[in-house]
Amino acid sequence: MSQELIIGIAGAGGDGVISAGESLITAAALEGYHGIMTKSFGSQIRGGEASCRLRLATQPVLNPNGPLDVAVVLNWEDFRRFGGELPVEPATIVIYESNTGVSPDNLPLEGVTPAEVFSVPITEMAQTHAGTDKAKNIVIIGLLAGWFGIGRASMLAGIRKKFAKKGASVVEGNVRAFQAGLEFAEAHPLEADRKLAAPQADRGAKLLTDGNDMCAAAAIFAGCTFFSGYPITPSTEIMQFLDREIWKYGGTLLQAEDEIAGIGAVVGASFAGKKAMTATSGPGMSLKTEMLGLASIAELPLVCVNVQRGGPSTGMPTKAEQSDLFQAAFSAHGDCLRPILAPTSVGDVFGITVEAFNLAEYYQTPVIVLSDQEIGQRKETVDPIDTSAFQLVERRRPTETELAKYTRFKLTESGISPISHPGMRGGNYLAAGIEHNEVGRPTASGEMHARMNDKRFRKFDPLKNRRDLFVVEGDPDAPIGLVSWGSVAGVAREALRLAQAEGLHVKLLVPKLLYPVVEPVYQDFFASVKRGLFVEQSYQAQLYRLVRMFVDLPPLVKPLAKSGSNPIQPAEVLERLREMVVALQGNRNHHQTEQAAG
Amino acid sequence: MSQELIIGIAGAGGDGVISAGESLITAAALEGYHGIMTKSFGSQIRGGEASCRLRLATQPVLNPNGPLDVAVVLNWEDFRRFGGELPVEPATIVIYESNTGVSPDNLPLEGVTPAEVFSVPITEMAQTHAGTDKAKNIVIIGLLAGWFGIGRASMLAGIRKKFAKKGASVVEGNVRAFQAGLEFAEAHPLEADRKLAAPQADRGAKLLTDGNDMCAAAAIFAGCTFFSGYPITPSTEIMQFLDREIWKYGGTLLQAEDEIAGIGAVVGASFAGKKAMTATSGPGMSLKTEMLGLASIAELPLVCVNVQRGGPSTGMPTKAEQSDLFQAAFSAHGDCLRPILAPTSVGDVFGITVEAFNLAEYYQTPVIVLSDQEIGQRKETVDPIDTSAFQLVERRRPTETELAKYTRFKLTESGISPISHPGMRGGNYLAAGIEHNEVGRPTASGEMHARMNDKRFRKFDPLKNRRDLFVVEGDPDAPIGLVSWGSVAGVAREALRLAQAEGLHVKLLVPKLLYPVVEPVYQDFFASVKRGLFVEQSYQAQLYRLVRMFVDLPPLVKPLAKSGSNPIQPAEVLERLREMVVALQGNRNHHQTEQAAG
Amino acid sequence: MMTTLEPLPQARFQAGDFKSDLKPIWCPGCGDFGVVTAITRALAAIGRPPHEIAFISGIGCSSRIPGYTTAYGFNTVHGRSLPIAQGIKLANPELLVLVASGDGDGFSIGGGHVAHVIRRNIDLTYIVMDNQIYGLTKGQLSPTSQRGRKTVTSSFGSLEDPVNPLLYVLSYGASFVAQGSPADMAGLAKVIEEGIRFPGFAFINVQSPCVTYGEEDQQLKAQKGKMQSLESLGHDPADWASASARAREYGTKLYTGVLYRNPNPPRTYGEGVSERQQALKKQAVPRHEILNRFMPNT
Amino acid sequence: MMTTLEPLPQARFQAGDFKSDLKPIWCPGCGDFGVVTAITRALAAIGRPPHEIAFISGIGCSSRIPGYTTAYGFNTVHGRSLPIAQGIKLANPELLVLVASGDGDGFSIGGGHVAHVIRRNIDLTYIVMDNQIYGLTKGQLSPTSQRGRKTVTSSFGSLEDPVNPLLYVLSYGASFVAQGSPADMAGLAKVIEEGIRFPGFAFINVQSPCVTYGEEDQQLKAQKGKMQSLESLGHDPADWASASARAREYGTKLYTGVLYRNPNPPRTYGEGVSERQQALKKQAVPRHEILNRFMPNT
Ligand SMILES: Cc1ncc(C[n+]2csc(CCOP(=O)(O)OP(=O)(O)O)c2C)c(N)n1
Ligand SMILES: Cc1ncc(C[n+]2csc(CCOP(=O)(O)OP(=O)(O)O)c2C)c(N)n1
Ligand code: SF4
Ligand code: SF4
Ligand SMILES: [Mg+2]
Ligand SMILES: [Mg+2]
Repeated sequence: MSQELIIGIAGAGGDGVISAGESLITAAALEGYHGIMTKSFGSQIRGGEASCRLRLATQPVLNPNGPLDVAVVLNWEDFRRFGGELPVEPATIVIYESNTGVSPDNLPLEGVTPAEVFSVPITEMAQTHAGTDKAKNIVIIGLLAGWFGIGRASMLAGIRKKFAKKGASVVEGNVRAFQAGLEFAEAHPLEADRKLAAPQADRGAKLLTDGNDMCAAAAIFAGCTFFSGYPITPSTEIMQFLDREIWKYGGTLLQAEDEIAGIGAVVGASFAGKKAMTATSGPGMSLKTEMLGLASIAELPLVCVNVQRGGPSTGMPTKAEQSDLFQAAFSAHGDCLRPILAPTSVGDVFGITVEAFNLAEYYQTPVIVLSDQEIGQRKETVDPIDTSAFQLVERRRPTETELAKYTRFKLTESGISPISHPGMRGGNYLAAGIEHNEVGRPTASGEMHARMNDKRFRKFDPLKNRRDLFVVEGDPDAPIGLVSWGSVAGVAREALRLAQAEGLHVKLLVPKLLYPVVEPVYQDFFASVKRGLFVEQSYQAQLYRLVRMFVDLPPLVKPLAKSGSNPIQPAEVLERLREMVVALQGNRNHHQTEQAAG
Repeated sequence: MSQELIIGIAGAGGDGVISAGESLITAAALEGYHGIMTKSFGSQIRGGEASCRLRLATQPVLNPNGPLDVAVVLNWEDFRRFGGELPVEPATIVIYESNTGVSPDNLPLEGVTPAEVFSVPITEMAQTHAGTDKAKNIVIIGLLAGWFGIGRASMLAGIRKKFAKKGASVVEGNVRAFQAGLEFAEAHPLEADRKLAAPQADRGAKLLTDGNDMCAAAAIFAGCTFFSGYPITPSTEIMQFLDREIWKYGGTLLQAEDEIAGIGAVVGASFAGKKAMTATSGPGMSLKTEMLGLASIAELPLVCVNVQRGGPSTGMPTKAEQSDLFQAAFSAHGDCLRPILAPTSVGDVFGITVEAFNLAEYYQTPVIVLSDQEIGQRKETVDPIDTSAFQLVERRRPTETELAKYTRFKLTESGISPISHPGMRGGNYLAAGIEHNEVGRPTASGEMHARMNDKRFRKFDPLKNRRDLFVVEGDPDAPIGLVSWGSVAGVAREALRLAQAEGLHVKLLVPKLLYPVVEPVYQDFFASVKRGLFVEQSYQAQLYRLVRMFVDLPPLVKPLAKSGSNPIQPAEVLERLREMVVALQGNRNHHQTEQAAG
Repeated sequence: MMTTLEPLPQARFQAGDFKSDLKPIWCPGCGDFGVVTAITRALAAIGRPPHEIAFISGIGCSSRIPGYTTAYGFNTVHGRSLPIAQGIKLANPELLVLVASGDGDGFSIGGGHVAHVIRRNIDLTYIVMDNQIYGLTKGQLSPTSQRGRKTVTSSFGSLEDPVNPLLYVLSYGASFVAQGSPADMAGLAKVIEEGIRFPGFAFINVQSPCVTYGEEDQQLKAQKGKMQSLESLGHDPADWASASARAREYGTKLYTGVLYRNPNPPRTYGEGVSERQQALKKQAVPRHEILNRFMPNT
Repeated sequence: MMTTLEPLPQARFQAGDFKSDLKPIWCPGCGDFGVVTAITRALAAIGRPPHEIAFISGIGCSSRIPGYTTAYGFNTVHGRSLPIAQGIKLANPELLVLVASGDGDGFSIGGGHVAHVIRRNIDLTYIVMDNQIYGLTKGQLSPTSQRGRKTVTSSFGSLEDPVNPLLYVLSYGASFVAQGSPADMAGLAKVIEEGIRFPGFAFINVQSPCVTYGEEDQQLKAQKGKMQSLESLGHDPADWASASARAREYGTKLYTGVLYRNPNPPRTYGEGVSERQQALKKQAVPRHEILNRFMPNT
């Protein structure tokens, strides 16, 4: 029995690889397993290679990576194209299509001899039992259900449902193909039992979705009634989901002519009093810069999601990277501050998106959500979320008394002023990108400018108390600290678990509010820390640099940063942690020696 | 006799205030004085209030500010509108238009009694002698020439030349008006001699211009043959100058439809092999973000000048601020680095602009020049520049051998690869915003991405040796250090002089290369420093924060930062320096006491 | 979030009710003074109270207009008034949304947005003060400046043909296209009023002279001599081809009045939206149950 | 900086000389395969060597084209091919500059630049692969998608009228406007060649089907049935009004060939530039003496 199973499947575009993966993770979610599934494609739009990897487990899955327990190969050429994304190791079980003509003891895998190898006539079985090549994916799930014990019943139910419209004979053909897979597996038992252990008993079925859909759903929950954006990989699914849903809630969606118009319409909708959002990726963010500045000075709430991909410029559109943090914080000219939030998993996207709307409305500001390609597009099981635990914030509207002599940009103690919107009698004012006085009229007074800048920064002070937007794990007094954010935080958490299992004395800080930098949280965290690492997927170690702007870090806290599309492995982080432990012990011994000598 | 004279003149739009100032500073430059003249206007395009201030001296003028030695008031209402920009002090001499009806001992100046007051029938004198109101400015320069001894001969020559086209009688009328001013002054001598001392003998006539024109001229010198931009205050004069000149050098100018197209055309011209430039201000910079990223990944040279104004958003278009530094460094998405240079004076603009072209061509990168409204639009005397001292750099073009098997993005040791351009046989390649391999073909390889990122950063390493782009003044071992940049560096330098005159032990670092942050320069500078100040005109103290990202500053180095349009005064910096000296001495005494007790 | 969107009972407005007490900083004699007057007159005739009006502009002398009215104003950034205005109108279809722009703001930097609001037929009234120059930035070449014109950025003369705002918007499929001038105040107020009443996107090009940087033949006096009322010429505003032929005379002739009014305008985006919202309303699960979407399905 | 711009002596090119060895990653059957073939044929006929050609594009399936040729290519950012191409052409007028774009790249995000390169009459050949869909990003609504069309971003149907590329560019004053389809390879290669030879801005709309996200009636087979050659219809390409009338049928009719060719095209921007450079050359002070401009003058 295993507690965890990592499956990789690869083939050509039409092979049904993705659909096989989806059937598996759906069955797993229904049965209460935890899981993450990622997909990967060649650069062709259609007909190129396709692969998916699934990591299923009885415990929460923190990160999709790791060496394969099972590799399903429909076609060796395509499989090999994914290289390091589908790593075969000595413990891997390889299942491959017999018609590839490869002999089981001469697999085209450089220098690795897998634990077990099965040559299966997948296509032939599909044709025999379902009368069509298209059932290859069904044979595959049958095989996997058989060997690894995942979701036999729910997969069968799934097949029946999926093909119901095509008539009884299609349904039955596919059921037969599934059974054939199952039977093949039973006829060729594994040497060692690698079946997944039963899911934790107290947990029922889980939600299953990706970060982009989750983000869109959270926006609906938060009361967003206006979305405008422009398609861009890997964020477009947010708009696509909302296009299917938002109208039902009296909302409106506009596919704009470009990203400037997209955020422009959102600025307009916010001025009109609505909760509004846009979503994009790097190149689109670069175009939204000017409007973000406008929303900051006009103090208009809005949520802007950036599903990060590899940059700079067009860069690597289908790969995740964490290299847009500097931009999120600093792209607009002039002095301004907008909060930046980053979710760490698909489930986390819900709360973070809701929080983004809350901060936007409360502080009358644009808020950036920094998701990334991995979170945005990976399918993940999510424990059911109790939405009643979330409070929704509305912007501070003027009272009747305030409307009698309305002062839109009143220099209040908190820095937050009452905000009206067209249609509200007495609330008429002039919004502008020009510096203004308290009632909103243009000013060229340096003094007023200084006071307004001060107001626009000061109003965010309460964010310094939002410790709930930070996760600290591990031993509070540990002398070694990790910091990580976004999708990579999962890698760091996994590394932390591994280190703890080895008895290492370490801790981890995961900020979900990245900016403004909440100094006290870092100061507290680093108080005990002698050595540490910022684990990030960017060349520049952007969070590390950003934090340094405001916090004096201990000198031996350094970045472990890599350009996108070069996944950081928990093992690598663990190795660094071990080194730090050794270095620290060395130091202590050294000290002790010195003291002894002194 | 004085070594320095600060003159402020204010009136209504048509009063000739600016033209009087220009006549004065021209005469001063011709005679070898140093000087800076700034202008200020109300928000109307025409017919509002206008003022200018001139600071003329026998020594280099570092900063236009300071209390007035002379105030010329054509109209009290307009004068008072400029408030703190034209500060009258007890030492000020006030000259005002009699027809304002104000009595000399009851001037509308809150709480100040100026040293001397002259009510002069300026308009009447203009009408009597020149037959027109328009000669008011001529009367004024006559008065000032008389009282302060500036440029009598050259002003007369100037008048003759200026009006030559209008015929002898106009010339003579104006000459009479000038004489009348002179004679009035002679008839009413000052109590104390406030005449400007003779200029330093060894210096001849100086150049006279503003930062925008200087920037454009430097571009021509550097070999720029392509400019495209879009009008925006306060940078438009760069395009206007080039429109008058660039064609003569076989160059081309294009007023684009927006800032994106402007920098787009520049990217194109650079791809085509030409030295190319664009210029803009904050809002325009926000629109150029995406193209800057493209130029970085495609490794195309270009110079982008930002004449900073008050932000965020439309902000304060006619006021200087230093708040676009973060943006200059970090606006584009993805990991990328582009050098940022900042001139500190009009004269400095020449070398900095030429350097910008050199860095752009050498490193195949966009380079940002951060000027500001003050430098861009103030008129300043400049010591003649020996252009033969400047070397011009050309991009590294491929050799014939390299063209035989051309590798555009070759991973060389230096990170700099040979760059061809259309028209060069054998140099054909595909440039792109997409991540690419060495020959320029699109890649989705994480490994190649990491190597290319590394190349694109590594190539800038030699910048770490460019100590010539930093000015260090004062005592190298001083325990107190100032850092300042751009136009504000003049204020800091003036403060340094004042502090040195008081015997304070201080030093100053002025970086002209702001980014990448050259760590060793700061480390060396701060090695002796116990306390210090970053003096900057931005709310966030952007240079201070930027340096912190890379350099561990001594804990007591803090920012002295103010929002734009709130000039930082040398006296204020001096005051802070004095406080720091006291604090340090306190500490030292404290230490000594402790040691004594220990 | 109480909003009062019905016309106030018995409310009868004067133009003055729409003028704010902010003193315009335009140059004395600027054509834009007349435009704000015409707009406030039109608004008085329409009778919607100021707080139900959103008046959006970009940046430029012309774009200062919203601040001189009592409506909700938004002086946005250069060239982006239309995208923002469209967001406002779609977010709250009850509002009367006016947009003001200049020739540069509207047809240079903002030119990319015009086609799209028009093909969506967003119900906005778009007033462009066309003075053939960049006023606010002090006299640079504008997209409507004539070829050969000398300005501070075209010292040796412009090398390009001007934009033709009337022809462009006709080609984009605008259903209401008109032109006016403050030289004919009554006519200008009238076309603005008609534009506002038109159910869909309405474009009004206003020949509003720049007295400081404009050329002699663009001043009010010259305009008075040149203006030709389309009505008096017997122009049929329902005829697209003839509207387009007259539009091609932009720059040589100065027509005033309604150039084109589509007798069968396409549905507005807003109409499509509200129909869709109605049709789909029943399908909404409560917001707090939206996550049920993600229950895995056998 | 040695550049060789004259055609090589005796050089005679085959289409194959312009095809690179980079394997297209388009979907099998994509219309863009035909477009690159037509372009390389046209280039062979023109006879300029690849290194004198700059081929610029934005981002999209269609924008991959430059990489499949041997010319200097620049695959820029989404929507900005024209501004960049214009910089190239103005910086080096000797180059043959081609621009490729998609319906989204060219008329949505890039739509704001089209009018301006046209009114400047920059001598570029602009080829738009119009497939009425966003191909690269997998099937979203494009500005040329029909009203009512359902896509992943218009699940309930598009609420807006499509852009009309032909009519737009005619209104912008384009002097050469044509349409083609890979369904008629010879005709397509011919209009591209004519466009390149045309001295000034040339626009070619190509109905290039998307086999993956496109609709049935936009595929090559359907096009073959619909195509009408303008020449065979006796269309007079010198007649703007009739060109504009036919352009209005975009979306319902599929005309191929030259829709408009201005018999008296305006001067190109480049011509103006070189004339000016010639005229002013004598006034240049040496570059190193430019600072003398700032000697104060009595
Ligand atoms: C992004 C950006 N670019 C440029 C500017 C500078 N700018 C302000 S208004 C303007 C043009 C004004 O001309 P127009 O739109 O015709 O309006 P007018 O002043 O003539 O009424 C320009 C270029 C700006 N504010 N923002
Ligand atoms: C600034 C920016 N926004 C969005 C995108 C994403 N994107 C790439 S291509 C494209 C549209 C593709 O459609 P089209 O231009 O019609 O070309 P096609 O793929 O259909 O040939 C989009 C939206 C991007 N790369 N950059
Ligand atoms: S510059 Fe021209 S457009 Fe601007 S206010 Fe003055 S007259 Fe009017
Ligand atoms: S998606 Fe469409 S346009 Fe793109 S390559 Fe495939 S068929 Fe061609
Ligand atoms: Mg204008
Ligand atoms: Mg397309």
